[in-house]
Amino acid sequence: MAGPCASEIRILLFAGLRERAGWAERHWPIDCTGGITPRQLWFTLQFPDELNQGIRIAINQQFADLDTPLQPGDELAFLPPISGG
Amino acid sequence: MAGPCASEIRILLFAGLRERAGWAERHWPIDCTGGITPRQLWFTLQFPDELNQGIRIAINQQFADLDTPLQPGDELAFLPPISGG
Amino acid sequence: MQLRINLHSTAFEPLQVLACWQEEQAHRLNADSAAEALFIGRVRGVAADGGELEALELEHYPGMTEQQLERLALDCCSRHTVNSCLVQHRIGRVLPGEAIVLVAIGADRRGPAQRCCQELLEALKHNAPFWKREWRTDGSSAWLSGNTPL
Amino acid sequence: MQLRINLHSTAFEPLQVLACWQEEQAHRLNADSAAEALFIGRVRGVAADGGELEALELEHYPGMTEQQLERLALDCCSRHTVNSCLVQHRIGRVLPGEAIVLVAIGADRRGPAQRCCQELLEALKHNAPFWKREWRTDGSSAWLSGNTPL
Repeated sequence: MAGPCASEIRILLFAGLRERAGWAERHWPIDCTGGITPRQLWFTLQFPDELNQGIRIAINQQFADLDTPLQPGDELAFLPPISGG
Repeated sequence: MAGPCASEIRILLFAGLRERAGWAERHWPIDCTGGITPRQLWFTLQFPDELNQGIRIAINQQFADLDTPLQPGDELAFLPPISGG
Repeated sequence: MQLRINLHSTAFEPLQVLACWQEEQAHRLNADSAAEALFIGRVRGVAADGGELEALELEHYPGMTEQQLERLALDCCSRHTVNSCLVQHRIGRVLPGEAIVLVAIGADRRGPAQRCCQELLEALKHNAPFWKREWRTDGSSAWLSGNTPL
Repeated sequence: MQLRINLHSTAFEPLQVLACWQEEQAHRLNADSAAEALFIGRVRGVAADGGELEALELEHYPGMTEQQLERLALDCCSRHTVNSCLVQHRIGRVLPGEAIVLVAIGADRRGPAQRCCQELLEALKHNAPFWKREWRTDGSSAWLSGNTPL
Protein backbone atom coordinates (compact mmCIF):
# COMPACT_ATOMS: atom_id res chain seq x y z
CA MET A 1 0.00 0.00 0.00
CA ALA A 2 2.81 2.38 0.89
CA GLY A 3 5.02 1.16 -2.00
CA PRO A 4 5.93 3.27 -5.01
CA CYS A 5 3.02 4.13 -7.29
CA ALA A 6 3.22 2.44 -10.71
CA SER A 7 1.39 5.50 -12.06
CA GLU A 8 0.26 3.74 -15.21
CA ILE A 9 -1.54 0.72 -16.55
CA ARG A 10 -0.65 -1.51 -19.46
CA ILE A 11 -3.34 -2.00 -22.12
CA LEU A 12 -3.27 -4.96 -24.51
CA LEU A 13 -5.33 -5.61 -27.62
CA PHE A 14 -5.71 -8.89 -29.52
CA ALA A 15 -6.61 -10.30 -32.92
CA GLY A 16 -9.08 -8.33 -35.05
CA LEU A 17 -9.51 -5.58 -32.47
CA ARG A 18 -5.74 -5.01 -32.42
CA GLU A 19 -5.64 -4.75 -36.18
CA ARG A 20 -8.62 -2.43 -36.45
CA ALA A 21 -7.22 -0.19 -33.69
CA GLY A 22 -3.75 -0.23 -35.23
CA TRP A 23 -1.87 -0.93 -32.01
CA ALA A 24 -1.16 -3.89 -29.72
CA GLU A 25 0.04 -2.42 -26.45
CA ARG A 26 -0.05 0.93 -24.74
CA HIS A 27 0.93 2.33 -21.38
CA TRP A 28 -1.70 4.66 -20.03
CA PRO A 29 -1.14 7.15 -17.20
CA ILE A 30 -3.43 6.66 -14.24
CA ASP A 31 -3.36 8.60 -11.02
CA CYS A 32 -2.27 6.79 -7.89
CA THR A 33 -5.73 6.52 -6.39
CA GLY A 34 -6.92 4.62 -9.49
CA GLY A 35 -10.61 4.52 -10.21
CA ILE A 36 -11.00 4.72 -13.97
CA THR A 37 -12.87 1.71 -15.37
CA PRO A 38 -12.27 -0.34 -18.56
CA ARG A 39 -15.58 0.95 -19.91
CA GLN A 40 -14.46 4.56 -19.46
CA LEU A 41 -11.10 3.79 -21.05
CA TRP A 42 -12.80 2.05 -23.99
CA PHE A 43 -14.63 5.26 -24.88
CA THR A 44 -11.61 7.43 -24.20
CA LEU A 45 -9.51 5.32 -26.58
CA GLN A 46 -12.17 5.61 -29.29
CA PHE A 47 -12.05 2.05 -30.62
CA PRO A 48 -13.70 1.35 -33.96
CA ASP A 49 -15.64 -1.66 -32.54
CA GLU A 50 -18.94 -1.55 -30.67
CA LEU A 51 -18.48 -2.42 -27.00
CA ASN A 52 -21.53 -4.66 -26.95
CA GLN A 53 -20.31 -6.94 -29.75
CA GLY A 54 -18.94 -9.65 -27.50
CA ILE A 55 -15.90 -7.72 -26.27
CA ARG A 56 -14.68 -9.04 -22.92
CA ILE A 57 -11.96 -7.68 -20.71
CA ALA A 58 -9.29 -9.19 -18.51
CA ILE A 59 -7.57 -7.44 -15.64
CA ASN A 60 -4.24 -9.00 -14.69
CA GLN A 61 -5.06 -11.96 -16.95
CA GLN A 62 -8.40 -12.77 -15.37
CA PHE A 63 -11.81 -12.07 -16.86
CA ALA A 64 -13.30 -9.04 -15.13
CA ASP A 65 -16.28 -6.75 -15.26
CA LEU A 66 -16.16 -3.67 -17.52
CA ASP A 67 -16.90 -1.47 -14.54
CA THR A 68 -14.13 -2.70 -12.24
CA PRO A 69 -12.04 0.30 -11.09
CA LEU A 70 -8.47 -0.05 -12.35
CA GLN A 71 -5.43 0.24 -10.10
CA PRO A 72 -1.97 1.52 -10.99
CA GLY A 73 0.16 -1.35 -12.32
CA ASP A 74 -2.83 -3.31 -13.68
CA GLU A 75 -2.61 -5.14 -16.98
CA LEU A 76 -5.84 -4.55 -18.88
CA ALA A 77 -6.73 -6.53 -22.02
CA PHE A 78 -9.62 -5.94 -24.38
CA LEU A 79 -10.57 -9.34 -25.84
CA PRO A 80 -12.59 -9.65 -29.05
CA PRO A 81 -14.93 -12.68 -29.32
CA ILE A 82 -13.05 -15.89 -28.57
CA SER A 83 -12.81 -18.76 -31.06
CA GLY A 84 -10.65 -21.55 -29.70
CA GLY A 85 -10.49 -25.31 -29.89
CA MET B 1 -42.63 -73.00 -49.92
CA ALA B 2 -42.71 -76.33 -51.73
CA GLY B 3 -39.14 -77.22 -50.61
CA PRO B 4 -38.26 -80.03 -48.25
CA CYS B 5 -39.39 -79.51 -44.67
CA ALA B 6 -36.51 -79.00 -42.23
CA SER B 7 -38.74 -80.60 -39.58
CA GLU B 8 -36.78 -79.16 -36.67
CA ILE B 9 -35.42 -75.97 -35.19
CA ARG B 10 -32.03 -75.30 -33.61
CA ILE B 11 -32.04 -73.85 -30.11
CA LEU B 12 -29.01 -72.01 -28.70
CA LEU B 13 -28.29 -70.90 -25.15
CA PHE B 14 -25.62 -68.47 -24.00
CA ALA B 15 -23.57 -67.47 -20.95
CA GLY B 16 -25.15 -67.98 -17.52
CA LEU B 17 -28.37 -69.40 -18.93
CA ARG B 18 -26.41 -72.06 -20.84
CA GLU B 19 -24.56 -73.03 -17.69
CA ARG B 20 -27.62 -73.16 -15.48
CA ALA B 21 -29.50 -75.21 -18.08
CA GLY B 22 -26.55 -77.53 -18.61
CA TRP B 23 -26.62 -77.46 -22.42
CA ALA B 24 -25.63 -75.09 -25.25
CA GLU B 25 -27.45 -76.32 -28.33
CA ARG B 26 -30.37 -78.59 -29.10
CA HIS B 27 -32.32 -79.62 -32.15
CA TRP B 28 -36.03 -79.65 -31.47
CA PRO B 29 -38.63 -81.37 -33.65
CA ILE B 30 -41.29 -79.09 -35.03
CA ASP B 31 -44.07 -80.01 -37.40
CA CYS B 32 -43.93 -78.64 -40.91
CA THR B 33 -46.68 -76.12 -40.39
CA GLY B 34 -44.69 -74.51 -37.55
CA GLY B 35 -46.55 -72.41 -35.06
CA ILE B 36 -44.98 -73.07 -31.67
CA THR B 37 -43.61 -69.86 -30.08
CA PRO B 38 -40.38 -69.23 -28.14
CA ARG B 39 -42.51 -68.55 -25.04
CA GLN B 40 -44.17 -71.97 -25.31
CA LEU B 41 -40.78 -73.62 -25.88
CA TRP B 42 -39.32 -71.83 -22.87
CA PHE B 43 -41.87 -73.44 -20.58
CA THR B 44 -41.64 -76.82 -22.32
CA LEU B 45 -37.85 -76.84 -21.83
CA GLN B 46 -38.27 -76.03 -18.12
CA PHE B 47 -35.42 -73.56 -17.74
CA PRO B 48 -34.29 -72.68 -14.23
CA ASP B 49 -34.47 -68.89 -14.95
CA GLU B 50 -37.55 -66.70 -14.79
CA LEU B 51 -38.64 -65.58 -18.24
CA ASN B 52 -39.24 -62.02 -17.13
CA GLN B 53 -35.68 -61.47 -15.85
CA GLY B 54 -34.42 -59.71 -18.92
CA ILE B 55 -34.29 -62.78 -21.19
CA ARG B 56 -34.50 -61.80 -24.86
CA ILE B 57 -34.75 -64.06 -27.86
CA ALA B 58 -33.33 -64.01 -31.36
CA ILE B 59 -34.79 -65.85 -34.34
CA ASN B 60 -32.30 -66.39 -37.15
CA GLN B 61 -29.89 -64.02 -35.39
CA GLN B 62 -32.31 -61.11 -35.12
CA PHE B 63 -34.06 -59.95 -31.97
CA ALA B 64 -37.67 -61.12 -32.06
CA ASP B 65 -40.78 -61.20 -29.97
CA LEU B 66 -41.36 -64.11 -27.58
CA ASP B 67 -44.67 -64.86 -29.26
CA THR B 68 -43.42 -65.08 -32.86
CA PRO B 69 -44.50 -68.43 -34.36
CA LEU B 70 -41.42 -70.49 -35.23
CA GLN B 71 -40.88 -72.08 -38.63
CA PRO B 72 -39.03 -75.29 -39.44
CA GLY B 73 -35.32 -74.53 -39.98
CA ASP B 74 -35.32 -71.51 -37.64
CA GLU B 75 -32.39 -70.82 -35.34
CA LEU B 76 -33.77 -69.74 -31.97
CA ALA B 77 -31.51 -68.28 -29.29
CA PHE B 78 -32.42 -67.49 -25.69
CA LEU B 79 -30.25 -64.54 -24.62
CA PRO B 80 -29.67 -63.73 -20.95
CA PRO B 81 -29.19 -60.02 -20.07
CA ILE B 82 -26.51 -58.47 -22.27
CA SER B 83 -23.38 -56.82 -20.85
CA GLY B 84 -21.12 -55.64 -23.62
CA GLY B 85 -18.67 -52.81 -24.23
CA MET C 1 -19.59 -43.33 -44.82
CA GLN C 2 -16.60 -45.44 -43.85
CA LEU C 3 -17.45 -48.23 -41.42
CA ARG C 4 -15.21 -50.85 -39.91
CA ILE C 5 -16.13 -53.31 -37.17
CA ASN C 6 -13.81 -55.95 -35.80
CA LEU C 7 -13.94 -58.50 -33.02
CA HIS C 8 -10.54 -59.33 -31.54
CA SER C 9 -9.91 -62.63 -29.80
CA THR C 10 -6.54 -61.37 -28.54
CA ALA C 11 -5.38 -58.04 -27.09
CA PHE C 12 -5.48 -55.04 -29.42
CA GLU C 13 -3.76 -51.69 -28.92
CA PRO C 14 -6.39 -48.95 -29.45
CA LEU C 15 -3.94 -46.24 -30.45
CA GLN C 16 -2.23 -48.46 -33.02
CA VAL C 17 -5.54 -49.46 -34.57
CA LEU C 18 -6.56 -45.79 -34.60
CA ALA C 19 -3.31 -44.71 -36.23
CA CYS C 20 -3.91 -47.13 -39.14
CA TRP C 21 -7.55 -46.08 -39.40
CA GLN C 22 -6.73 -42.34 -39.46
CA GLU C 23 -4.00 -42.97 -42.01
CA GLU C 24 -6.52 -44.68 -44.31
CA GLN C 25 -9.06 -41.90 -43.82
CA ALA C 26 -6.46 -39.24 -44.58
CA HIS C 27 -5.87 -40.81 -47.96
CA ARG C 28 -9.52 -40.67 -48.96
CA LEU C 29 -10.39 -37.57 -50.96
CA ASN C 30 -12.99 -35.25 -49.42
CA ALA C 31 -13.33 -37.45 -46.37
CA ASP C 32 -11.76 -34.96 -43.96
CA SER C 33 -13.21 -35.12 -40.49
CA ALA C 34 -12.62 -31.92 -38.54
CA ALA C 35 -13.98 -33.60 -35.40
CA GLU C 36 -13.17 -37.00 -34.01
CA ALA C 37 -14.80 -38.34 -30.85
CA LEU C 38 -13.30 -41.47 -29.35
CA PHE C 39 -14.00 -43.81 -26.51
CA ILE C 40 -11.77 -46.52 -25.06
CA GLY C 41 -13.10 -48.92 -22.44
CA ARG C 42 -10.73 -51.09 -20.42
CA VAL C 43 -11.10 -53.92 -17.92
CA ARG C 44 -11.09 -52.79 -14.29
CA GLY C 45 -8.79 -54.53 -11.82
CA VAL C 46 -11.68 -54.93 -9.39
CA ALA C 47 -14.60 -57.37 -9.57
CA ALA C 48 -18.24 -56.35 -8.96
CA ASP C 49 -17.99 -57.68 -5.38
CA GLY C 50 -14.94 -55.48 -4.70
CA GLY C 51 -12.45 -58.38 -4.84
CA GLU C 52 -9.44 -58.57 -7.10
CA LEU C 53 -10.19 -59.47 -10.71
CA GLU C 54 -8.04 -62.02 -12.52
CA ALA C 55 -9.69 -61.67 -15.92
CA LEU C 56 -12.92 -60.90 -17.71
CA GLU C 57 -14.35 -63.45 -20.11
CA LEU C 58 -16.38 -62.06 -23.00
CA GLU C 59 -18.78 -64.42 -24.71
CA HIS C 60 -20.59 -63.48 -27.90
CA TYR C 61 -23.04 -64.99 -30.41
CA PRO C 62 -20.96 -65.59 -33.55
CA GLY C 63 -22.79 -64.22 -36.54
CA MET C 64 -25.46 -62.31 -34.69
CA THR C 65 -23.01 -60.15 -32.72
CA GLU C 66 -21.26 -58.94 -35.87
CA GLN C 67 -24.55 -58.33 -37.72
CA GLN C 68 -26.03 -56.52 -34.77
CA LEU C 69 -22.96 -54.29 -34.32
CA GLU C 70 -23.16 -53.32 -37.97
CA ARG C 71 -26.88 -52.60 -37.77
CA LEU C 72 -26.46 -50.44 -34.64
CA ALA C 73 -23.51 -48.57 -36.15
CA LEU C 74 -25.25 -47.87 -39.48
CA ASP C 75 -28.37 -46.72 -37.71
CA CYS C 76 -26.52 -44.39 -35.31
CA CYS C 77 -24.20 -43.00 -38.00
CA SER C 78 -27.00 -42.20 -40.41
CA ARG C 79 -29.00 -40.44 -37.68
CA HIS C 80 -26.01 -38.20 -36.90
CA THR C 81 -24.59 -37.85 -40.43
CA VAL C 82 -21.00 -38.69 -39.65
CA ASN C 83 -18.13 -39.53 -42.03
CA SER C 84 -16.53 -42.55 -40.43
CA CYS C 85 -17.08 -45.11 -37.72
CA LEU C 86 -14.65 -47.60 -36.26
CA VAL C 87 -15.75 -50.16 -33.67
CA GLN C 88 -13.31 -52.64 -32.15
CA HIS C 89 -14.46 -55.09 -29.49
CA ARG C 90 -12.67 -57.82 -27.60
CA ILE C 91 -14.00 -61.33 -27.15
CA GLY C 92 -12.55 -64.14 -25.05
CA ARG C 93 -10.36 -63.70 -21.97
CA VAL C 94 -9.42 -60.07 -21.32
CA LEU C 95 -6.96 -59.01 -18.61
CA PRO C 96 -7.26 -55.98 -16.31
CA GLY C 97 -5.99 -52.88 -18.09
CA GLU C 98 -6.58 -54.34 -21.55
CA ALA C 99 -8.98 -52.59 -23.92
CA ILE C 100 -12.44 -54.14 -24.33
CA VAL C 101 -13.95 -51.61 -26.68
CA LEU C 102 -12.92 -48.76 -28.94
CA VAL C 103 -15.40 -46.50 -30.72
CA ALA C 104 -14.09 -43.75 -33.03
CA ILE C 105 -16.41 -41.40 -34.90
CA GLY C 106 -15.28 -38.86 -37.46
CA ALA C 107 -17.58 -36.02 -38.48
CA ASP C 108 -17.49 -32.52 -39.82
CA ARG C 109 -18.57 -31.00 -36.49
CA ARG C 110 -17.96 -31.87 -32.85
CA GLY C 111 -21.64 -32.19 -31.85
CA PRO C 112 -22.57 -35.05 -34.21
CA ALA C 113 -19.22 -36.79 -33.56
CA GLN C 114 -19.67 -36.70 -29.77
CA ARG C 115 -23.35 -37.61 -29.77
CA CYS C 116 -22.85 -40.48 -32.21
CA CYS C 117 -19.91 -41.87 -30.21
CA GLN C 118 -21.89 -41.74 -26.97
CA GLU C 119 -25.10 -43.22 -28.40
CA LEU C 120 -23.34 -46.00 -30.28
CA LEU C 121 -21.49 -46.98 -27.12
CA GLU C 122 -24.77 -47.23 -25.19
CA ALA C 123 -26.43 -49.08 -28.07
CA LEU C 124 -23.74 -51.71 -28.27
CA LYS C 125 -23.61 -52.11 -24.51
CA HIS C 126 -27.31 -52.87 -24.38
CA ASN C 127 -28.14 -54.33 -27.78
CA ALA C 128 -25.16 -56.26 -29.07
CA PRO C 129 -25.05 -59.82 -27.72
CA PHE C 130 -22.02 -59.91 -25.41
CA TRP C 131 -21.85 -61.47 -21.97
CA LYS C 132 -19.21 -60.86 -19.33
CA ARG C 133 -18.02 -63.34 -16.78
CA GLU C 134 -15.68 -62.20 -14.01
CA TRP C 135 -12.89 -64.53 -12.99
CA ARG C 136 -11.65 -63.69 -9.51
CA THR C 137 -8.17 -64.35 -8.17
CA ASP C 138 -9.56 -67.02 -5.81
CA GLY C 139 -10.61 -69.08 -8.85
CA SER C 140 -14.35 -68.38 -8.54
CA SER C 141 -16.34 -66.79 -11.35
CA ALA C 142 -19.70 -65.10 -11.95
CA TRP C 143 -21.64 -63.91 -14.98
CA LEU C 144 -22.54 -60.24 -14.84
CA SER C 145 -26.23 -59.60 -15.27
CA GLY C 146 -25.99 -56.11 -16.76
CA ASN C 147 -23.76 -53.14 -17.47
CA THR C 148 -21.92 -50.86 -15.09
CA PRO C 149 -23.96 -47.71 -14.48
CA LEU C 150 -23.47 -44.86 -16.91
CA MET D 1 -5.96 -36.11 -10.47
CA GLN D 2 -3.36 -36.01 -13.23
CA LEU D 3 -3.49 -32.86 -15.34
CA ARG D 4 -1.35 -31.83 -18.26
CA ILE D 5 -1.90 -28.85 -20.53
CA ASN D 6 0.39 -27.88 -23.39
CA LEU D 7 0.36 -25.28 -26.11
CA HIS D 8 2.18 -26.36 -29.28
CA SER D 9 3.61 -23.80 -31.68
CA THR D 10 4.32 -26.55 -34.24
CA ALA D 11 2.31 -29.57 -35.41
CA PHE D 12 1.69 -32.32 -32.85
CA GLU D 13 0.53 -35.87 -33.53
CA PRO D 14 -2.44 -36.56 -31.20
CA LEU D 15 -2.00 -40.34 -31.11
CA GLN D 16 1.70 -40.07 -30.28
CA VAL D 17 1.05 -37.63 -27.46
CA LEU D 18 -1.74 -39.91 -26.21
CA ALA D 19 0.48 -42.98 -26.32
CA CYS D 20 3.06 -41.28 -24.05
CA TRP D 21 0.33 -40.01 -21.74
CA GLN D 22 -1.35 -43.44 -21.41
CA GLU D 23 2.03 -45.03 -20.81
CA GLU D 24 2.68 -42.63 -17.92
CA GLN D 25 -0.79 -43.22 -16.49
CA ALA D 26 -0.36 -47.01 -16.68
CA HIS D 27 2.69 -46.74 -14.44
CA ARG D 28 0.84 -44.87 -11.71
CA LEU D 29 -0.49 -47.16 -9.00
CA ASN D 30 -4.28 -47.18 -8.53
CA ALA D 31 -4.74 -44.69 -11.33
CA ASP D 32 -6.49 -47.12 -13.65
CA SER D 33 -9.09 -45.50 -15.83
CA ALA D 34 -11.61 -47.99 -17.16
CA ALA D 35 -13.10 -45.28 -19.38
CA GLU D 36 -11.32 -42.82 -21.61
CA ALA D 37 -13.18 -40.20 -23.65
CA LEU D 38 -11.17 -38.35 -26.26
CA PHE D 39 -11.70 -35.56 -28.71
CA ILE D 40 -9.47 -34.48 -31.59
CA GLY D 41 -10.25 -31.31 -33.55
CA ARG D 42 -8.56 -30.62 -36.87
CA VAL D 43 -8.41 -27.71 -39.30
CA ARG D 44 -10.96 -27.94 -42.13
CA GLY D 45 -9.79 -27.45 -45.70
CA VAL D 46 -12.61 -24.99 -46.30
CA ALA D 47 -12.90 -21.39 -45.09
CA ALA D 48 -16.06 -19.93 -43.54
CA ASP D 49 -16.99 -18.35 -46.90
CA GLY D 50 -16.74 -21.75 -48.63
CA GLY D 51 -13.44 -20.98 -50.35
CA GLU D 52 -10.28 -23.03 -50.07
CA LEU D 53 -8.33 -22.54 -46.84
CA GLU D 54 -4.57 -22.14 -46.93
CA ALA D 55 -4.01 -22.08 -43.18
CA LEU D 56 -5.55 -21.12 -39.87
CA GLU D 57 -3.69 -18.72 -37.61
CA LEU D 58 -4.26 -19.17 -33.90
CA GLU D 59 -3.48 -16.21 -31.68
CA HIS D 60 -3.49 -16.49 -27.89
CA TYR D 61 -2.83 -14.33 -24.83
CA PRO D 62 0.45 -15.67 -23.41
CA GLY D 63 0.07 -16.23 -19.70
CA MET D 64 -3.67 -15.80 -19.49
CA THR D 65 -4.46 -18.57 -21.99
CA GLU D 66 -2.44 -21.15 -20.05
CA GLN D 67 -3.88 -20.03 -16.70
CA GLN D 68 -7.39 -20.03 -18.04
CA LEU D 69 -7.05 -23.50 -19.58
CA GLU D 70 -5.83 -24.82 -16.24
CA ARG D 71 -8.67 -23.16 -14.34
CA LEU D 72 -11.30 -24.52 -16.76
CA ALA D 73 -9.80 -28.02 -16.66
CA LEU D 74 -9.54 -28.18 -12.87
CA ASP D 75 -13.09 -26.92 -12.50
CA CYS D 76 -14.54 -29.39 -15.01
CA CYS D 77 -12.53 -32.35 -13.71
CA SER D 78 -13.50 -31.78 -10.10
CA ARG D 79 -17.18 -31.48 -10.99
CA HIS D 80 -17.05 -34.85 -12.77
CA THR D 81 -14.54 -36.62 -10.49
CA VAL D 82 -12.25 -37.93 -13.17
CA ASN D 83 -8.73 -39.40 -12.84
CA SER D 84 -6.79 -37.68 -15.57
CA CYS D 85 -7.03 -34.84 -18.02
CA LEU D 86 -4.81 -34.04 -20.98
CA VAL D 87 -5.33 -30.89 -23.04
CA GLN D 88 -3.15 -30.08 -26.05
CA HIS D 89 -3.80 -26.99 -28.14
CA ARG D 90 -2.06 -25.53 -31.15
CA ILE D 91 -1.04 -21.92 -31.53
CA GLY D 92 0.42 -20.18 -34.58
CA ARG D 93 -0.08 -21.24 -38.17
CA VAL D 94 -2.01 -24.52 -38.51
CA LEU D 95 -2.51 -26.28 -41.84
CA PRO D 96 -5.67 -28.07 -43.03
CA GLY D 97 -5.79 -31.58 -41.60
CA GLU D 98 -3.49 -30.74 -38.68
CA ALA D 99 -4.77 -31.14 -35.14
CA ILE D 100 -5.79 -27.96 -33.30
CA VAL D 101 -6.99 -29.49 -30.07
CA LEU D 102 -6.85 -32.76 -28.19
CA VAL D 103 -8.80 -33.42 -24.98
CA ALA D 104 -8.41 -36.79 -23.23
CA ILE D 105 -10.26 -37.61 -20.02
CA GLY D 106 -9.71 -40.77 -17.98
CA ALA D 107 -12.30 -41.82 -15.40
CA ASP D 108 -13.62 -44.89 -13.68
CA ARG D 109 -16.89 -44.83 -15.62
CA ARG D 110 -17.90 -43.81 -19.13
CA GLY D 111 -20.51 -41.21 -18.11
CA PRO D 112 -18.18 -38.85 -16.21
CA ALA D 113 -15.41 -39.33 -18.80
CA GLN D 114 -17.71 -38.42 -21.71
CA ARG D 115 -19.46 -35.54 -19.97
CA CYS D 116 -16.18 -34.03 -18.74
CA CYS D 117 -14.58 -34.30 -22.20
CA GLN D 118 -17.56 -32.63 -23.84
CA GLU D 119 -17.95 -29.84 -21.28
CA LEU D 120 -14.25 -29.05 -21.13
CA LEU D 121 -14.15 -28.77 -24.92
CA GLU D 122 -17.05 -26.29 -24.88
CA ALA D 123 -15.49 -24.40 -21.97
CA LEU D 124 -12.17 -23.95 -23.70
CA LYS D 125 -13.80 -23.00 -26.99
CA HIS D 126 -15.72 -20.20 -25.31
CA ASN D 127 -13.62 -19.19 -22.34
CA ALA D 128 -9.95 -19.67 -23.16
CA PRO D 129 -8.49 -16.69 -25.03
CA PHE D 130 -7.78 -17.97 -28.54
CA TRP D 131 -8.54 -16.21 -31.80
CA LYS D 132 -8.63 -17.75 -35.24
CA ARG D 133 -7.75 -16.03 -38.47
CA GLU D 134 -8.42 -17.79 -41.76
CA TRP D 135 -5.86 -17.40 -44.52
CA ARG D 136 -7.38 -18.16 -47.90
CA THR D 137 -5.52 -19.44 -50.93
CA ASP D 138 -6.04 -16.07 -52.69
CA GLY D 139 -3.90 -14.42 -49.99
CA SER D 140 -6.78 -12.69 -48.20
CA SER D 141 -7.50 -13.30 -44.52
CA ALA D 142 -10.26 -12.75 -41.97
CA TRP D 143 -10.59 -13.10 -38.21
CA LEU D 144 -13.39 -15.43 -37.15
CA SER D 145 -15.82 -13.86 -34.75
CA GLY D 146 -16.96 -17.01 -32.97
CA ASN D 147 -16.94 -20.80 -32.94
CA THR D 148 -18.37 -23.23 -35.46
CA PRO D 149 -21.82 -24.37 -34.29
CA LEU D 150 -21.94 -27.38 -31.99
